Amino acid sequence: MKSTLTKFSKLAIAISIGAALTVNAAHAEGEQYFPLQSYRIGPYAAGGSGFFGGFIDYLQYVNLKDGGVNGVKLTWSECETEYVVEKGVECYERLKQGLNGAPAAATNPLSVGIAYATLDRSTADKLPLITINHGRTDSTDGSVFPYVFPLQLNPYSEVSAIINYIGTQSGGLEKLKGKKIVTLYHGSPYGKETNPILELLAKKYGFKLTLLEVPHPGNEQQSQWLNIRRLKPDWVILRGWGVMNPVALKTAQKTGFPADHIIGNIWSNSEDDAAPAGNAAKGFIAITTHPSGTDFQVLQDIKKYVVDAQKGNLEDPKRFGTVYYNLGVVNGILNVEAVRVAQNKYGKRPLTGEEVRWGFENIKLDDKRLAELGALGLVQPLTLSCADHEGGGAVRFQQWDGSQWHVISDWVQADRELLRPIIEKSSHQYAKEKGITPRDCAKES
Amino acid sequence: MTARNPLLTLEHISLSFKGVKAITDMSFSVAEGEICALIGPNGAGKSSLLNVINGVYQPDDGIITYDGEIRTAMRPHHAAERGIARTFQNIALFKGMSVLDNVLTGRNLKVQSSWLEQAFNVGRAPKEALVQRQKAEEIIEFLRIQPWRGSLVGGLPYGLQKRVELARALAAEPKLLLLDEPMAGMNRDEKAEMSRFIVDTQREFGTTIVLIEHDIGVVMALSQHLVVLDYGKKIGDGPPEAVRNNPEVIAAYLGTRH
Amino acid sequence: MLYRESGQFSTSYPADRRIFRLYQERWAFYLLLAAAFLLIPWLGNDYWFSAILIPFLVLSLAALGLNLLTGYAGQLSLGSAAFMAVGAFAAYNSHLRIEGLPFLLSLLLGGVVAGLTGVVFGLPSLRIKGFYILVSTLAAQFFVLWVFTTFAWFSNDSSSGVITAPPLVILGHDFSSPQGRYLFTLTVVVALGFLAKSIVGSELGRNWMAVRDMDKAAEVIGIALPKAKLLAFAISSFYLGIAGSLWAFCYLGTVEPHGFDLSRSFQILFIIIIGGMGSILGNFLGAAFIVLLPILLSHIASGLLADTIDAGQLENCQKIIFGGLIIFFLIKEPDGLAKIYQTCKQRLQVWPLRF
Amino acid sequence: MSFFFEVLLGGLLAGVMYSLVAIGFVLIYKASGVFNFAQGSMVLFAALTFVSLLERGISFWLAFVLTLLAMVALAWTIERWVLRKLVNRPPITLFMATLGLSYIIEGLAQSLWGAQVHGLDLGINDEPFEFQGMLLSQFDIFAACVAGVLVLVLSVFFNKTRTGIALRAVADDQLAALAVGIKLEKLWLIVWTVAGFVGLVAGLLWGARLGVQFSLSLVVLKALPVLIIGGFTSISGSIVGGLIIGASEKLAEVFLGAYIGGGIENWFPYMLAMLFLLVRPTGIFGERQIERV
Repeated sequence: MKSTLTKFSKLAIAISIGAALTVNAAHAEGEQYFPLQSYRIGPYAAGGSGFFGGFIDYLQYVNLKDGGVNGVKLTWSECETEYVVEKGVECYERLKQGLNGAPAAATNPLSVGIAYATLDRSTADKLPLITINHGRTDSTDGSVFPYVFPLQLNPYSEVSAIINYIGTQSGGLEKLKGKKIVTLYHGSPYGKETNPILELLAKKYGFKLTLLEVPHPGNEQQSQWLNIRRLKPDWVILRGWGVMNPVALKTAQKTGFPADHIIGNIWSNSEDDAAPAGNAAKGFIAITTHPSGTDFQVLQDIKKYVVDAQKGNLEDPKRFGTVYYNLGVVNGILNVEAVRVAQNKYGKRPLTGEEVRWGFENIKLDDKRLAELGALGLVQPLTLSCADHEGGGAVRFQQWDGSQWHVISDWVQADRELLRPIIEKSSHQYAKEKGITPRDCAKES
Repeated sequence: MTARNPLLTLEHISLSFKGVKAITDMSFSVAEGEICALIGPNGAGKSSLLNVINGVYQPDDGIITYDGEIRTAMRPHHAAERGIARTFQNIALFKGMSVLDNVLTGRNLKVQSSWLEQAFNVGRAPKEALVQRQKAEEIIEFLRIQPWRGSLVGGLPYGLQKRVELARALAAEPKLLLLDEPMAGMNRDEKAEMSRFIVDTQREFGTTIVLIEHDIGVVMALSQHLVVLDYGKKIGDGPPEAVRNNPEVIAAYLGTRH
Repeated sequence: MLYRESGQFSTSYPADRRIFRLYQERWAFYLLLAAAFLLIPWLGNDYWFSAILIPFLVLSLAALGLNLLTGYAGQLSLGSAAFMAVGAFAAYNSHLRIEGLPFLLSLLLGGVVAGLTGVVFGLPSLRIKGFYILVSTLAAQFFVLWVFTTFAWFSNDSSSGVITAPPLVILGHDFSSPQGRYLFTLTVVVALGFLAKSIVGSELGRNWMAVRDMDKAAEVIGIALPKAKLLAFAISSFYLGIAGSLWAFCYLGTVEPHGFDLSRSFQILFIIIIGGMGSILGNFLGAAFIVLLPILLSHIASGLLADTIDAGQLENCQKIIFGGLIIFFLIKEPDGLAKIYQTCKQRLQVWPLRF
Repeated sequence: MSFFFEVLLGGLLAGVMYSLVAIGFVLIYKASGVFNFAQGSMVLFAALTFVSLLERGISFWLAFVLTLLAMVALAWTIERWVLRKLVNRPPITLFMATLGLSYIIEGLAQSLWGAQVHGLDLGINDEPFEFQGMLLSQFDIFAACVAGVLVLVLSVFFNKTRTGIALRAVADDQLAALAVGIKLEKLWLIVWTVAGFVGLVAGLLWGARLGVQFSLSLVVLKALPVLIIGGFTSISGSIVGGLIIGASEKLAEVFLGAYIGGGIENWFPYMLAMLFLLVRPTGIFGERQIERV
């Protein structure tokens, strides 16, 4: 017993010393801070390490090439969330104050769960919450969710764009009538979120929709795919996540369903989703808002300034230019652009979260600006506003050739007019539940 | 000797495990207020018999009559409710609890107030807690285990544990007390002390006692009634002096084999 | 001698059985409570309330619930998180669907529904023992989550399946600031903590421990095993249900079914292993440990070992450390931190003597 | 009707995989009375080590042998630092120790080899072919054969070799086995190694099917109901249990799921196991213990 006690007191001493030393003495005044709730281990590590690798490399690149944004250096620190909600909340609370005087610009948790849990907090703390390509659909309505930005693509737009693509492939939307489409979704709120929209579209276009659920984590799908084999659908939409994706592809092969009639959604579209399925993934189609590849100017520059200078964040350099990495770069571009826009209004200094939010709401990326950023074709044209926190709503389609993705379509737009009333209905219900008075966007400058 | 009413009567009890006979066609009765000893070599079925009496084992055959109630089998819980308490050969105390708590669990059937009353300490609970504690303390005093009242039983020496187990059984204020080798492994002094507790119990509370014991000296001194078992069969039954002279018993147990 | 027992005699049975028999302990506890209620709300900041204190309190309560079942009544469970989920969703729905129901009552109702669910999944314990009961609790774990994800009714048909906290208004006071949420959680946890202490000291608590230590003997002395076991499941699940509601409404403000997955059940089990099974205090020590250790580790890593160790490796290390600690505790101190605390206390009582 | 058989067959083959994990459990439970929750992590560890070695250009068989050595080292460490220290503790404590163990092994595996998803190609095609109107996969048949061979090898091992007989002696009565001079430590080491080997085989088969990654360790959750149905001490029980679980969960998912909502595979096996328990509290092949008091 005695030895146990002494061991414990030693541990306690070690811990307290450690805690005392954590006060970091680096100077960060005059810098803009990005709190990174990253995840590099756990079941979804592949996504996290790619995304945050790209994000950090882009910030690094801005620092190295331009010395920051208008002279304001960018700084960041990471906090591992492991994709676990409480850890994400802890990280949020820990990092939101900024770093050594550098104010936080925005949070980018890349996790639906963490985004939901920090949504109220972000609004209360006036710190933009960026949920690029994911998040709460009705937060597109910026009048109710002033600090939440589901940039580029919310889940509703995603399925709408997929249906539009299937329509084009079938020779026009009216040809959808009588077609059979199966949606295989992850058994979670994320997976189910678009089901009502799919049902709506099915009614509108007259295709036959079957919804099949795969229980979390999705490493067994034999029965679902046998069902699909029986139904003989024209297309399968895959709303997967993590391990569910490669398993779906493998099981599809096993049950004889052609991969080139499976369309993966935004979280089924990375190399890590397709590659582990090996041969079975050949021909698999997925949407993307951010094509993979290294041909884009900005990626070449990152390579030159960051990666070749041994300052890259990726542990495995082969992952440069992959889907998640490029999403991180895109996310970096949009965050930095928001800071830049806001600086034009508020001055060339580190900005508060509230000011950066204004920047986000006034992002205007046309082809010209995208070309300047070296991101033409990588980022879709995007115009954000007080009322519209999504902006784009377009996707490109890519196909897996067994070792990498090839873009096979131009930007395919979602039917945003159709979706907007549904989104507003939901956001207004939320506003009522929470007692929020929506902003009047007409009065915002 | 057995002019008093029988409290417990076993008729034609048989018990087997996976085809192996443990008890065969056993019949005897125990009179109210007597101390009855079961003796016999190891494996004779003594413990199994106690287990049948208080319902831990269900007999394959036979009838148990206890206190006017005729049953083919008991359930342990029912037996306890009807006033049968017991101790075990390999002490079956609650090792993670204090002596006092062990004794108090023995009183669980006497508690009237509901668990909610007790949790919020309202209604009948506060007064009753005092009464129960008082009773438990009486037993503790009776068996002279006051100094260990607050200790965890798991850490007590063997002899004391045996006594605590007896205390827990007595706390239930039983009509019939079954003691499975209460003196096993004890030295002479401890045995004397335990014998006194047993005799006192019978005198003070009028409890009927059925006990299993190997020490023939103790058995002869304590009991008014002996039942001798061998290979699951009864080979002797009667007052100690009579049994001692039974040739079959001598052959099977007392004389030739030990 | 800092901590003297001499001269303190209990003159009545209730005094002998009070929670803190010695006046030093009593005063220390009162001071702690006073600090928790008065000082900390004044000193703490958002980070401490939202990221440390509230989860610490909620996890303590959840561990307390599991400890009643596992530590006291001896029934192993891997379904704790499911009962938390039932509590959270039941409280949410009763608040939503019963017009004008005060928040506190919804909370209570959530707990009661969780308790009833616990009874249902506890029923097999009447027939099966040991590891086999794990199956029933795991069935609860998977089944409950499936129900909440599959039937949108439970989340008020919200497209995302995520429920958001109703406004935290109790008796007209708004408790939604971090401070307010902390105070509310603290009050609930302290009240339920006292209740638990009272239960384990009552006949029911003794019956549970009897069932845990030797169920056959318990049956023989007349303890009604079914009642004791089912009550253990019910009360344990009630506590877990309340903890689930607090987790959803006071800590995260939102919750989806998968927030209560198997890993949460494990986390709670680890708290009671490390803190000490069959101890009320142990839950708090264990929860503090499990909330603080990862945070300390990551602080140490970012401060001391800046850049020499990446976040992922750190998390792996943490996993290894947790696993190692569990085994260490099981080998060296099966009664957990609570026992270590007791030992320290006893040493203080005889200090400066060394035995 | 052929659809029904297809689902049934698919389920049976999935069940074979569950059995493989369950067998590892049974071995350890028989020898040391430990309910080894870490079996899933051992599967992950083995598969991850193997595939990482393979990716570093090491040949298949060398990687196999090296992984096996790693499993021996793991078994040795567990025996030396965990089991030996926990002798004579209640089974519940041992179970919780294996929970801790599973954390350690998972952390270790990921910190050694990283957390990415690895593809694993055993060179057996998973493409289907039609057989009498039903869909069969070469790979599944291969997996079933491997499982069959494994069971055969294990039963020879346990019935014919000295170690095997010693193991059965220990399973019957630990004390008596000690008394006749069986070295428990050595036996545990062997059994955990064999369980590691079974884990490796299971890991390779599962890994080739699903990709080698973290969620492999979750198969332990499928093995649990298998054990309940088959009994904790019977290898043939785990096979039968695996087949029952596999077949019934797939049939339930397809035919019951259509009515009450899909995604029931996670909990259905547990409900089924519970029903079994109520009817036969010790599983189909488990033995009933007589309680001595």
